[in-house]
Amino acid sequence: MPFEIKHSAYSGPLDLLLSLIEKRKLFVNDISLSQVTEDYLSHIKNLGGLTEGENHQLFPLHDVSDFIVIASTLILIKSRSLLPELSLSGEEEQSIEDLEDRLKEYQKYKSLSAHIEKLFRLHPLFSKQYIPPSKRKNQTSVFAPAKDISVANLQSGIWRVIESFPKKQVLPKVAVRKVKSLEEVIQDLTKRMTEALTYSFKQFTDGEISKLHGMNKKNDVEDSENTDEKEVVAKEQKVTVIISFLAMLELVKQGMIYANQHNDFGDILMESQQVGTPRY
Amino acid sequence: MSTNTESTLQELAQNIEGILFWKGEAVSKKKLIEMFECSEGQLEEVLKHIDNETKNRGISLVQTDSEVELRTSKTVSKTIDQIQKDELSRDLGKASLETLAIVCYRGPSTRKEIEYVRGVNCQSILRTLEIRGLIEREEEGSRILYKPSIDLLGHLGIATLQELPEIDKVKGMIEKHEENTEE
Amino acid sequence: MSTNTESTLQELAQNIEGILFWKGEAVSKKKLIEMFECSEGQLEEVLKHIDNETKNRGISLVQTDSEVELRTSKTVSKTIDQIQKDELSRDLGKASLETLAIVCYRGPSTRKEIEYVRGVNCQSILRTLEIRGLIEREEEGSRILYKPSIDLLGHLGIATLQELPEIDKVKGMIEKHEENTEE
Repeated sequence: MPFEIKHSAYSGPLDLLLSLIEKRKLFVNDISLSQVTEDYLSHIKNLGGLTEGENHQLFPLHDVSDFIVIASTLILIKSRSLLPELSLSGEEEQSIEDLEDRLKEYQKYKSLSAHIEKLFRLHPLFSKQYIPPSKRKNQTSVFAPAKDISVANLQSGIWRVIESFPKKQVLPKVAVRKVKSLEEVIQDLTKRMTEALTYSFKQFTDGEISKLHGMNKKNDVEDSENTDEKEVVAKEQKVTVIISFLAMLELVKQGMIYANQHNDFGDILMESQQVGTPRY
Repeated sequence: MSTNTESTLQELAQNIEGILFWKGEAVSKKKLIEMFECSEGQLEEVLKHIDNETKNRGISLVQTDSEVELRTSKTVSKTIDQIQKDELSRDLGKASLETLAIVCYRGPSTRKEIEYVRGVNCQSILRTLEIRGLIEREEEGSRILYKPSIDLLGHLGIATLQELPEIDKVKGMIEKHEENTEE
Repeated sequence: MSTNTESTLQELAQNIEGILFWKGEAVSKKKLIEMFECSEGQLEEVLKHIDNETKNRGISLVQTDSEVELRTSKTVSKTIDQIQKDELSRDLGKASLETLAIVCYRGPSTRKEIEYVRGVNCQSILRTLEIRGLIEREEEGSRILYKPSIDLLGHLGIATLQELPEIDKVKGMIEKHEENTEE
């Protein structure tokens, strides 16, 4: 699904997530989050798939990792909504709650930022204009040095400035760990979901059997047959969703590859072009 | 006795207004207290007095927690905007708007706190806003807090942060939220 | 009718006071009349009004036949002289030294360039350095470049900036920083 909105339209993963939810006119909760998971994942997949010509729109890699961290939580939420049988660890439950809270908090400040946007320079209050000494009337120029002005102090001053230069964007260690853990999450989830799925299929089969059984027994009661049929359809849909979801997980996993490769470099400086090279 | 206190206050108000006018830029409250050897309470009283006197005038008092400046009033902005040649852009990017909203409504915040709310690295946007003079850093122990500058208030056309739309509602919400999480 | 005139007068007074404050120097009455499309009589009335309002205040209106200006009141001038004296003899401190160092090491620079290197807004510091005669401005077209004053070089005991220790190395590092982030 192509995204009609340019990537640069989002200020970050929470912005993207929120706009996906708001586009569907939903409130922030675990249900809406699970509903937009696919949109979100296909979006961040696109992050890695931009062509080099478009690389001015790319996020720096550390931002991409911010997007991926959120993706990991979304996948958990989605998995749980698809398979209630799936048991989540306390930490996983916590990360879901945290994401909801954070998104609500973010939503609050985003809506407040509209006030800032509206007021900014609408009717500014001006400072008294500064008139440089050279342009003042009847003002003699002064030279008022201070005791702390010396060549040595200027030298140490300039080094303080140089030391304060922002360091080149290095993929933060924490983010690396989180990106790694996302892949683990996906592998783990794939395994757990396959198991749960088998269980579902078993249930499904059981359902089939009981349905046949029911048909044999209560051949003449149409109502109950209909109910059973509905159940089958619902389960079939569920299975289809799960299968497509797993396929989607594969896609995400492929999307992960580029992030992983950066991992191999360790704490290496990231170039946007590298990020932009499609990896699948 | 009471007239004496009043005259002192009046005199202090004159002096402080004069200094603020002469300076023509933000002056720290701490510096004013040092300068006039007055108490914090006295200074606040004096500032309130000046603020009252400048109601419906062409000059107004703009304040943050730590600084104070005399600026033109809202009513004058149109006239000056017309006279001034260089038109300043009204556009702020999304990242700037979000970050400014956080420091204005949430209160002084560390980089980490801002990043947690925005979900992205904020190193470069904070630097940009600091260069533009819209936010300032304040060191509190080992923490560095970012907060709105007086110039930002001037750009927003407000005398204090209290004049921001919805600020009371938001402050209430935040306190409530923090109470809840403390439980 | 009368209230209307009064409100117009009030508004005119606000605007004129605001403009005079903003300008910070003498403005010709003729110009004000042009600016606000008012009559001479109206202007005189307004100025009288402002003059009344600023009695016993820190700011007062000073007039000649042709010009008008807002200034600090006489009562305050002694205090200001004292403060000015103190400020001119005060040590620069870290932030100002850093800014001055950028001007010295980088060579003639615009305010934007200086702020970009330092990562912080430098407007107020540059003004102070200029007022103290440590740096000078040089207008180059519409750009304003700041450079160290000759007095400063004399005070530092160097003939040219090239004599600053590590100047080439430092220049290289600043250039590298500027290139990197421009992309």
